[in-house]
Amino acid sequence: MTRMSYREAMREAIRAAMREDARVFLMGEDVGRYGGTYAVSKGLLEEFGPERVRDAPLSELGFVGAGVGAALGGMRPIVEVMTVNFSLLALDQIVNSAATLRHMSGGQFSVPLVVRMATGAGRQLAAQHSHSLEGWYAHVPGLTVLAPATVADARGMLAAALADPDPVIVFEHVQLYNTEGDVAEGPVDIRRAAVRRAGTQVSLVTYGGSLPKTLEAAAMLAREGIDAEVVDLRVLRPLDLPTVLASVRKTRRAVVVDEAWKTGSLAAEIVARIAEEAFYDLDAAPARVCSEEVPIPYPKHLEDAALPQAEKIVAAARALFGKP
Amino acid sequence: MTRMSYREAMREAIRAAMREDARVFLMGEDVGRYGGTYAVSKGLLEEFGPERVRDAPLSELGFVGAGVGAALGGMRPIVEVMTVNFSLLALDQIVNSAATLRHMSGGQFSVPLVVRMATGAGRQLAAQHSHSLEGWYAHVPGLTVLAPATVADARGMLAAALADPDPVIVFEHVQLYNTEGDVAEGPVDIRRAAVRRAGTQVSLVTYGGSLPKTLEAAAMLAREGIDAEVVDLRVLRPLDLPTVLASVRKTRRAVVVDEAWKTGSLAAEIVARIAEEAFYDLDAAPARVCSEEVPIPYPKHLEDAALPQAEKIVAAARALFGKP
Amino acid sequence: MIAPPPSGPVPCARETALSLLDDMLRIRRMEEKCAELYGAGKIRGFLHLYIGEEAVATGAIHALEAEDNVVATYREHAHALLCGVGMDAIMAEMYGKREGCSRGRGGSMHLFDARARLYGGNAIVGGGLPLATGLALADRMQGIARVNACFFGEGAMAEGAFHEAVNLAALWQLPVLFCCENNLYAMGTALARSEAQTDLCAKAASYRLPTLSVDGMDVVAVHEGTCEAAAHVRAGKGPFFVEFRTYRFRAHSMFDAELYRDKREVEAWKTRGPIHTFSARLKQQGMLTEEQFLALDRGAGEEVARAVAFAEAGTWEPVEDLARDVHTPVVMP
Amino acid sequence: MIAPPPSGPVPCARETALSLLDDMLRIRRMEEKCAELYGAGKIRGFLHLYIGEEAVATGAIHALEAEDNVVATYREHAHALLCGVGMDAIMAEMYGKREGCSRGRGGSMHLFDARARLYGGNAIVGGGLPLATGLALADRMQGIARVNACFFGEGAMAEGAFHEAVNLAALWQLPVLFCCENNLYAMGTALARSEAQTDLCAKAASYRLPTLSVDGMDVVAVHEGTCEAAAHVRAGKGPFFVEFRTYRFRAHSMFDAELYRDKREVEAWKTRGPIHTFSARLKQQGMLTEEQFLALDRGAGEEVARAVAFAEAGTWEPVEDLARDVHTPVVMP
Ligand SMILES: Cc1ncc(C[n+]2csc(CCOP(=O)(O)OP(=O)(O)O)c2C)c(N)n1
Ligand SMILES: Cc1ncc(C[n+]2csc(CCOP(=O)(O)OP(=O)(O)O)c2C)c(N)n1
Ligand SMILES: [Mg+2]
Ligand SMILES: [Mg+2]
Repeated sequence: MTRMSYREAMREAIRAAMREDARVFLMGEDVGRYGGTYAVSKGLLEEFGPERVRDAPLSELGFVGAGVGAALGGMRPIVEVMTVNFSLLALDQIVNSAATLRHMSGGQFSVPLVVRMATGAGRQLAAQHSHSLEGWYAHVPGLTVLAPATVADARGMLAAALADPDPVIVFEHVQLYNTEGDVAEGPVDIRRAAVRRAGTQVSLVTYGGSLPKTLEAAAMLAREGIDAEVVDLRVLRPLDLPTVLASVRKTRRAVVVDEAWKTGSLAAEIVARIAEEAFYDLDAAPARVCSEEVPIPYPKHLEDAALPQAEKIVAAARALFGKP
Repeated sequence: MTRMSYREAMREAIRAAMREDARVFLMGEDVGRYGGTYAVSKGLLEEFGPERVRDAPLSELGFVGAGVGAALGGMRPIVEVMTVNFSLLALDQIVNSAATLRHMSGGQFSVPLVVRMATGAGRQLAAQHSHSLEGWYAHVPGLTVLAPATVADARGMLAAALADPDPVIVFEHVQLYNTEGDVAEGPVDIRRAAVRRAGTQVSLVTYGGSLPKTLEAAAMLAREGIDAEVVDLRVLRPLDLPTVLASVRKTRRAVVVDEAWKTGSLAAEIVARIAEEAFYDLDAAPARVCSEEVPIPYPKHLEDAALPQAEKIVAAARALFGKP
Repeated sequence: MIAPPPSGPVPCARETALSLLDDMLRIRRMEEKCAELYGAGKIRGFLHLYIGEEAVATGAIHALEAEDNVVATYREHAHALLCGVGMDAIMAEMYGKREGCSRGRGGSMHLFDARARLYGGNAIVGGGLPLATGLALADRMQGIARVNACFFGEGAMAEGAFHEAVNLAALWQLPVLFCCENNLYAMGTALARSEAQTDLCAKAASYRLPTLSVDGMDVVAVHEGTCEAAAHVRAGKGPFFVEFRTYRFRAHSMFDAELYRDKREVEAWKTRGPIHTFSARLKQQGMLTEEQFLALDRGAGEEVARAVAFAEAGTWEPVEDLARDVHTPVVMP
Repeated sequence: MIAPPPSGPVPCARETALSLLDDMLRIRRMEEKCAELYGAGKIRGFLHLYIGEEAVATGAIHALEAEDNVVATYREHAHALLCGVGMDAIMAEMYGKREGCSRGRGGSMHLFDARARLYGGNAIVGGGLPLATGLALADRMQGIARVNACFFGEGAMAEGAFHEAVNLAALWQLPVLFCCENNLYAMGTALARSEAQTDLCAKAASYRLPTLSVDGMDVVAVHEGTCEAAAHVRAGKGPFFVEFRTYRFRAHSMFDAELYRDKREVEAWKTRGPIHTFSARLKQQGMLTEEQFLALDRGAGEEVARAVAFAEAGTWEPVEDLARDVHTPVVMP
């Protein structure tokens, strides 16, 4: 067990992968000389050189597509798209090439590509820099989508992602980089959700950057006498529904927390699955706490109001007990 | 009342708008000399000339962005993106410019842009040409998203879309172009869903290209003695939930039909809303009929198996009555 | 406007020449049959024929080696065939049969073959360009001296994907051979209505890579030009751009009413048809007799007939296997 | 490597010269204050300073007319100020106050002003390029003779958006003035590591539009070059591309440790600083005294102080109004 930041954990994961396997390389805007926008890759250029820590021009479609090609060609690229906001420019290559090549080729070509990107709001970066589009990626067959929410997962998920013969998208919430935690050695499982706090009365289901807020909400609820279980999805595609449903069947109540805009969020999918598959086990209608339906505004008080917060989660959970 | 095809209705709508308002123009790949990929714009070049029926190079990001700029500059562009599949290349301009400009500018700039695109599968065009991504667009605040499913809506929605001061995305399912129907004069309302078939025992909620299949399913159900109501969403953003919920509260059962892949579909949102807001009015868990989680394969029997079909809708509805 | 038909002595060995001719004939006959089968409903979806452009794929792919990679477009039947995908597997793919080169999943626009090093078939215009750049990057990083040939139409050059991919390849000096099939139209959009700069080599040269423009109706010119370009790429000197000036004799796809071009223009280009001009030159030179031509043609016809029989006899993937090949099966340790 | 500082007589009227100098000072003082306010937590999010590049926006926008449109990037404080957005409204925007030029919703990267014809502020690199092309298309279709000036960094030229937008503008001969602020770095990526062709005018010329490269540290050279280019655009002769060779003296944003460049390089460029070289030339020519310079500087400082006071006194949008301006309120008939 070592204590480190989420940022360091990510860096260690990349470093370890690159030391272990010569096919692994890191490519993206400013991953090298700049040291990484969020300083994740700082120091890696010095260790591995500019071929394997490859600064790319501002060409998201081009270098993500090149990552797909390099994966086809026998390499194990880790492509960093600076943030999910810019990934819209590269979406065609992810959806129409990476995700479909294996199927379209009748199983001949796998694309062992890992794409990492920062996601989420909370840093007052306004409407074009605050998207949470994990749910879009989780919609696409052929992709595996990961959202490490803990330092241990930041350290452990990458090796598993690289071991996957098919494309994996990894979302790192910008608010998590400075969080600290313990990590153990070795890869972690990327098939299962995790119960981050056991509880009996309501299931709070979330992922990524919303996990800390949700845990905070659970602590607040405990003080009110409500015993909440917190489920961290971890893997956004394919969803680990058995873990979610087991929790909900136990607690009989569910609140799904997701930083995406409510309409069409991944939270909608979770609520739908709960409604479809655990309908008769529920004591209350499932609920969601998501972002308001507004481009994220710059000023802190408005940004805070737009995003899920512990208080809103508490209120949503409380309402399931008929409490105001 | 005039009878025409969906394709003709769309063409008449464009023609009427261009005759009425000199600011309206049509821009996109092959809208002019080729006559439109789906022949929607055939003949318009001859009537309005190449400035107003503007063939664009293969540059989806560029000409959609130019549409945003032209809208800002006082025009009323109708931009045709050949199909939703290629719209991924233009998504940045739609999400980060068209949808956000008004908010980011504190209300100073509106973007009166209409983007039309063909969507959907069913023509054996395989994995890269068969997407149904309406749900992604319906996720984005600042956009209005329309899915005309009838000839009357094809004829009537465009005028309303052009009258909207903000960006509107119009989805035309490729399987609808040859359908025939009656149209009346004048614009239609683009705020409300429509009950296309009244019924009392189960609500089948759908939109766009799935409407004919859903009506067919309702007819099949009727023969089995199940009286289904069919709700056509028509407007995918903002959703007309009151109409959906009123139907579900009446029938107490819901099946949502959507050609998108199930996980993260717009259908998930509808099911979630029903679960959240009509939980105690339901006699059975809500259900979905969506596409299978697979890139759409080329051969007909596999494509058919991947997509929603009347039989699957019937089976899903039947199951809500505890029937096999 | 249109240049005179390719003429004069063919500057290559007879064996080579006959092999080029044979391959053009195989492509032509295969595609004529495809058109027929489309009419009969055996082939569905989109079908884009290469008829008229055979000299390009033929001359270019003859200049490649077995270990080279090829990335193509939705108009790629010819490329697949010449890369070494069997005509029977191609035909079965167009039928959507399990015996197809993509197991029937892809159809006409998605021919793939790992053994033949054909990385598709791509139905997104420009979509193959970054892919080829990435394949070349993999080769460079692994010290493999190979040509990554990427075919695309002149219409694709307006796409951002072209710009980004070519810049990356030139910036990083990657072994990509950019093969632009300039058939003057992107669907119904003429080059002059899609590019401010219609001199495509001048445009490509702005990325600082060497370029060459050759007559794409002359299979020998295509072959020679591609040999030169491929040698540059193979020698590790970085990417190369070749423009093949060609013309498509048929509609863009089976849905195209061809409103955008004059029938006379098509007829004029047909005088430059790659098969008849080449065979005429060979005959004139005494390298080919009419009997030999007919024998080749018959051979091609027979191969097509066998391919159709193979496709007809092929089997349908069971519906239960719908979800296969979405992910790679992982053998757990 | 680095050119000598701009020198020699200033070839313009004293009034013009002083106005240019004054505007550069206003930008400089405003931004120095912004950096300070960022440290104090008054300004948040991303903040990209223009310090060192003042001659570009100043010389260029002085060449524009009030009716011209401007599209800029996230590094647009200077452009906003010179387009005529009040410094107080800019400062209030950076604070996120309701009195800001974007009602506080946008912040530093999203300054907008309909009256000043400033169409943003865009935080997506290259995002403004298609927008400017579209504005120009609207002008052309409405018969309006106006320049649509689009500012962007050299890094943006690698984006597909650049390629597509410039091709459209050149193809359709639209009135766009492409203003490339070549400060040699895109975040930490030097031009030579992002473009195979580092001669940006050569690159732009491949779209067949006229180009010009000027010393972006010399406000008069910028002004003259832009006047020439704008005249071309205004005359309806189509788009024009200008490269302004400049340098950013500060970090890319407030988070940048500047690992990618040598401090000596920055120091060397500072000898070419647009404000001190220009004022030195004016003094040498007898157009400016030290007292006059100090008076201008004091005036700028006072304007900044007033702007800060205005921003401080500004109000916060009530949380209840969170959802306003997502859609345009429609007055139903
Ligand atoms: C990104 C994208 N946009 C549009 C289309 C529709 N489309 C298919 S082929 C084609 C024309 C392409 O022309 P060109 O690149 O010259 O190739 P050619 O068909 O002439 O061989 C178009 C517009 C597409 N498949 N992908
Ligand atoms: C599409 C996109 N990719 C990446 C970024 C992150 N980013 C912001 S500014 C910048 C550098 C841009 O450099 P340049 O265009 O030269 O402008 P400069 O900052 O030098 O003025 C980058 C990479 C972004 N905002 N948008
Ligand atoms: Mg073409
Ligand atoms: Mg720069």
